[in-house]
Amino acid sequence: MLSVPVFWRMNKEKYKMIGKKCLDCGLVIFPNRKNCPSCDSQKLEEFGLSGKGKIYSDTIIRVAPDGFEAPYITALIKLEEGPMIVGEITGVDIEDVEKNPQGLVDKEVSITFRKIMLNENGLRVYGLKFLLE
Amino acid sequence: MLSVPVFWRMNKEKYKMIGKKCLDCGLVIFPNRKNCPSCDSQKLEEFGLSGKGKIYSDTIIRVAPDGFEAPYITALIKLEEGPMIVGEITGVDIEDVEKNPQGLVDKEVSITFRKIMLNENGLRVYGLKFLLE
Amino acid sequence: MTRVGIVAVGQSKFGELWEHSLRDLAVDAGNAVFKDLDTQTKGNITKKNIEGLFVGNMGAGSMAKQSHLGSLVSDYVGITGVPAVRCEGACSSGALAFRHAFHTIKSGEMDVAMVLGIEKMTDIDSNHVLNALMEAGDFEWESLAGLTFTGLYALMARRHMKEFGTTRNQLSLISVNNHKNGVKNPYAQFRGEITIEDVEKSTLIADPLRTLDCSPITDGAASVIIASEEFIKKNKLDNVAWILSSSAATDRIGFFNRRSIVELDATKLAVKRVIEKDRVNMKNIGVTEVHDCFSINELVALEDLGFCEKGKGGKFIEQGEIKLDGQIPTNTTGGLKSIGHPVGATGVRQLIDITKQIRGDSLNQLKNVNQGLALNIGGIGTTSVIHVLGKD
Amino acid sequence: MTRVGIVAVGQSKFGELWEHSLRDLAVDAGNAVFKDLDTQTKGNITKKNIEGLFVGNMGAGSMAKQSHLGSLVSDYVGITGVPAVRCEGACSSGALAFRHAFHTIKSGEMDVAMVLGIEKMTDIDSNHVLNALMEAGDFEWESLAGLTFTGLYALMARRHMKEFGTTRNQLSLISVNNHKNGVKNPYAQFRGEITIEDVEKSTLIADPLRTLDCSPITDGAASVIIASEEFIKKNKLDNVAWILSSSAATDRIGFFNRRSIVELDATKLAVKRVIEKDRVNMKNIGVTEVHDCFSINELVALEDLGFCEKGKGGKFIEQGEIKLDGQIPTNTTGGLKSIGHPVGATGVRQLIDITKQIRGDSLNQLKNVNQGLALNIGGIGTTSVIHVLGKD
Ligand SMILES: [Zn+2]
Ligand SMILES: [Zn+2]
Repeated sequence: MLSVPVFWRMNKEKYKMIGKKCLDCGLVIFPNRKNCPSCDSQKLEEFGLSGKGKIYSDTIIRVAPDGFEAPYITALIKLEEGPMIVGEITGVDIEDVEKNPQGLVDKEVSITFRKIMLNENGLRVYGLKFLLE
Repeated sequence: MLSVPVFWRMNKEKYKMIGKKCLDCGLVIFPNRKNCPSCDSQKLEEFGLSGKGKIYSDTIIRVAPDGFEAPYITALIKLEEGPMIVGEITGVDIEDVEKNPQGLVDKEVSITFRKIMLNENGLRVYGLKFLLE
Repeated sequence: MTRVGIVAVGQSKFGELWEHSLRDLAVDAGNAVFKDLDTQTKGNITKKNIEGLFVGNMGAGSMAKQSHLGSLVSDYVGITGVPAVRCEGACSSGALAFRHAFHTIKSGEMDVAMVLGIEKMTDIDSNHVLNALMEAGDFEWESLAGLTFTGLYALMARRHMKEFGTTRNQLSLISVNNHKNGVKNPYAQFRGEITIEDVEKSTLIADPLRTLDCSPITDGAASVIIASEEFIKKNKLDNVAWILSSSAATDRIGFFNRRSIVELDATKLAVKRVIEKDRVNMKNIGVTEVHDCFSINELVALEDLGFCEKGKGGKFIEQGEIKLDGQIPTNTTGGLKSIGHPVGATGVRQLIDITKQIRGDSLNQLKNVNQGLALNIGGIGTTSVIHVLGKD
Repeated sequence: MTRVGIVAVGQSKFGELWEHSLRDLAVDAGNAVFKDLDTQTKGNITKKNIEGLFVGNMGAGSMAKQSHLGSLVSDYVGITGVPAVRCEGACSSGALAFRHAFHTIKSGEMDVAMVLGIEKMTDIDSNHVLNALMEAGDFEWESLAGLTFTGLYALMARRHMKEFGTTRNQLSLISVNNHKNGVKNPYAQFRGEITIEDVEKSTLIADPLRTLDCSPITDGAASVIIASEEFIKKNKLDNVAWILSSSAATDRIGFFNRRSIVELDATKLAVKRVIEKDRVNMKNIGVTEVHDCFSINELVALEDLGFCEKGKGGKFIEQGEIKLDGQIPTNTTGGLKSIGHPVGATGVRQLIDITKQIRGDSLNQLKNVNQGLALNIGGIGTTSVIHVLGKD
């Protein structure tokens, strides 16, 4: 079973969307890294993201892994500061979405915090999800 | 979680101690194999073992893996037909055994069937253990 | 530098084999490859000649509570003592093990090596298999976000449809073709032909991908024996498939971190090395095995390999170019879709089927095939491994 | 055939590092090895020269829900795109990854490669770590019978005591020596000296083995960069530890299926190859790293390596021959016992410490060391991997 530190380590990122910005090349980095993936610099400072972005691609997960309850919509979201991230889209009617072969591509979203899953101990794990604007 | 077939596959071996005998070189094989580990022949016939043997080395497990409850005695047993096998020694007083630095080495044992562990679904798994003669 | 060739091939049945343990599968593939070795070498070369073992496996730790397969397999197939190692790169583990064996022989360390790819997937409940397969992706930012493996490929499919107008029908044609090719395959998990309607009526798994877009959960093992040119010549072995190129590349682990999600850089980089470093002329490739874990992956890979232009994969398939009589016959024995996808075994199984096309004993034998290419992909284009085999 | 040498080394802290994820550990080791590369090559060689990555890891699938470390590590350490693979052979995974890299360079495929061994063990509860470690043994006939990894070594210890009169005191001296050597090691998990009484009063885990006979559960990563002789000469690199021998062997997976449980055939076979195939004169070995996952393993390995006669290991240790001023200084920086044992990292960490003795910058630098040997063992003597490094 996963221990508490796994979730605790990602606290700042997952609950507050605090990433990094490279002082050498200006790249906004999210999720966090110790080295800039563009210029390899280690001079990075904390940088808060707005949590706003646009759906790049999405799918309805109908067969879920352990701890999750299908169906739900998962999307690749291009954040307005640049980075992409995977997140669940919440607060939409799946029956509406499934009718559209383009899914939710290009729709604007913003961040929210919700229960993500039940872990192996039956405890709720919270994290980031996205709402349509 | 482990599925039922895992335990079912070893049924004949673990509950009835049915191994194999090589028709080419005479080796008694237990646990089962498709090829003789000595001469590589695939001509093997079923062969029932007596379940009697002698302890070759033993230890008291005091920190147990998931599903097992420490302390218990686990031994390498040299079966009278030749093969070695790992098994729990049951029906002995651990406090007596732990006083002897030689453990139970060279003691004669015979087979019995008992609960081995609780699996991840909380179901009892049965299997072979050994009793001192 | 010595050249290296494949001298024998063999595999177990692929399928949901509840009565077979991990080690049973290894022994079945081992006995099969040693039988072929006996046939190909007229009894002159045996398992005693094997100097090393290279096992391809993704998830025996999570799926069968067993790691250390180098030792387990060498023990059970009857070559105890040899140097043995397991290689892993998710679904490309089989081809990576083969690549390791290839370089070890090329280095002069040994003359004859055995490669065995294996996966036992039905010893745990199927929802736990989903979790285990997601070990191929980014645990922190994909698995913990509820993404599945099918979900990742669904994101690729939807975006490819948007950017290039790829259609549901084009994806379906891939599954139809692979099932058709697998009908005669005695090792295949599914041997029935399917229709476009079957695909499009099958259950949605992750929109737009349906059950019949996906390769199944499979138990199986596959093995090849390879040897140095000196050994092959000294022992006068013919019927050898020579390894003309071995190339691998990786991309970022997180799909969300890629330059593109409809063009896979790892494959493009790997194929570049095949052409520039190993000087393979892609026009000479007469048959190909392309990793079709999901229909969309075969389509994107055909583009990335350069068999057609980026974005034109759907059209290419519609025109029948991947059929047995097409421009580039693909997955001629059924692919992952029909044969099944025991993850670590797949990369080796692909090389077996290319070898047979080169040797001339494939169940769907093509005419005049001199060179064949196998693309084995780990994760979602995360690791790409390409091998080119040839008659000489 | 080209020779191959180690040109840079680096590691993360070893310990219970809850604040570090798997990928953090990889980056720490990566940044450390690239820093050393910069120092050793006066800035001439950088990560841009790395052509391949070889990752050693046993159980990230079971212990961190993450496989596919070839991609993950290459991505996070900043060499995205290179061919990358993970090698596994239980606790010998690190040395097996190194061996793969060595043969790949020797084959002419590449000139510069990175090896990184890693294990993240504290992301799951410690009783699940026990289960994960038993993946190194025989699942069906050892794990399901309730045997633990310490239990396996306890069976070895009890039998060795019976057959050769090995004593509790002799085992304790091993742990005492390794802890003493680790006091100055800034990377070590435990830096305190211990006494024989400490060992003998520590909690029994599996009789006769106690807590202080056992290496701990550890997070950590270690990395080396190796290069071909041509590359080394062209770039005028000095301070290189040359790889004089790489040898591996396996034994049956089940401990119950061995010829002997007090003499390990895999080690004997591997050392035979070191001497006969690679023509190493064991008398020239001035320092050794011997896999001390449990005290009894170091003792048995010293015998199997031929540093003393079978059965005389206890006496050999009693005479102080493994101490820094003994006949064969062993685990001079603390061994697995003091430094910690992040399973997949250990084999690489051993090679770092031998390299430093060869280069002359070890924290417990010995005089006149020309050659050093590292023995990395997977399972219970199931896989043995030996490397010999030398000044030239
Ligand atoms: Zn930057
Ligand atoms: Zn026989």
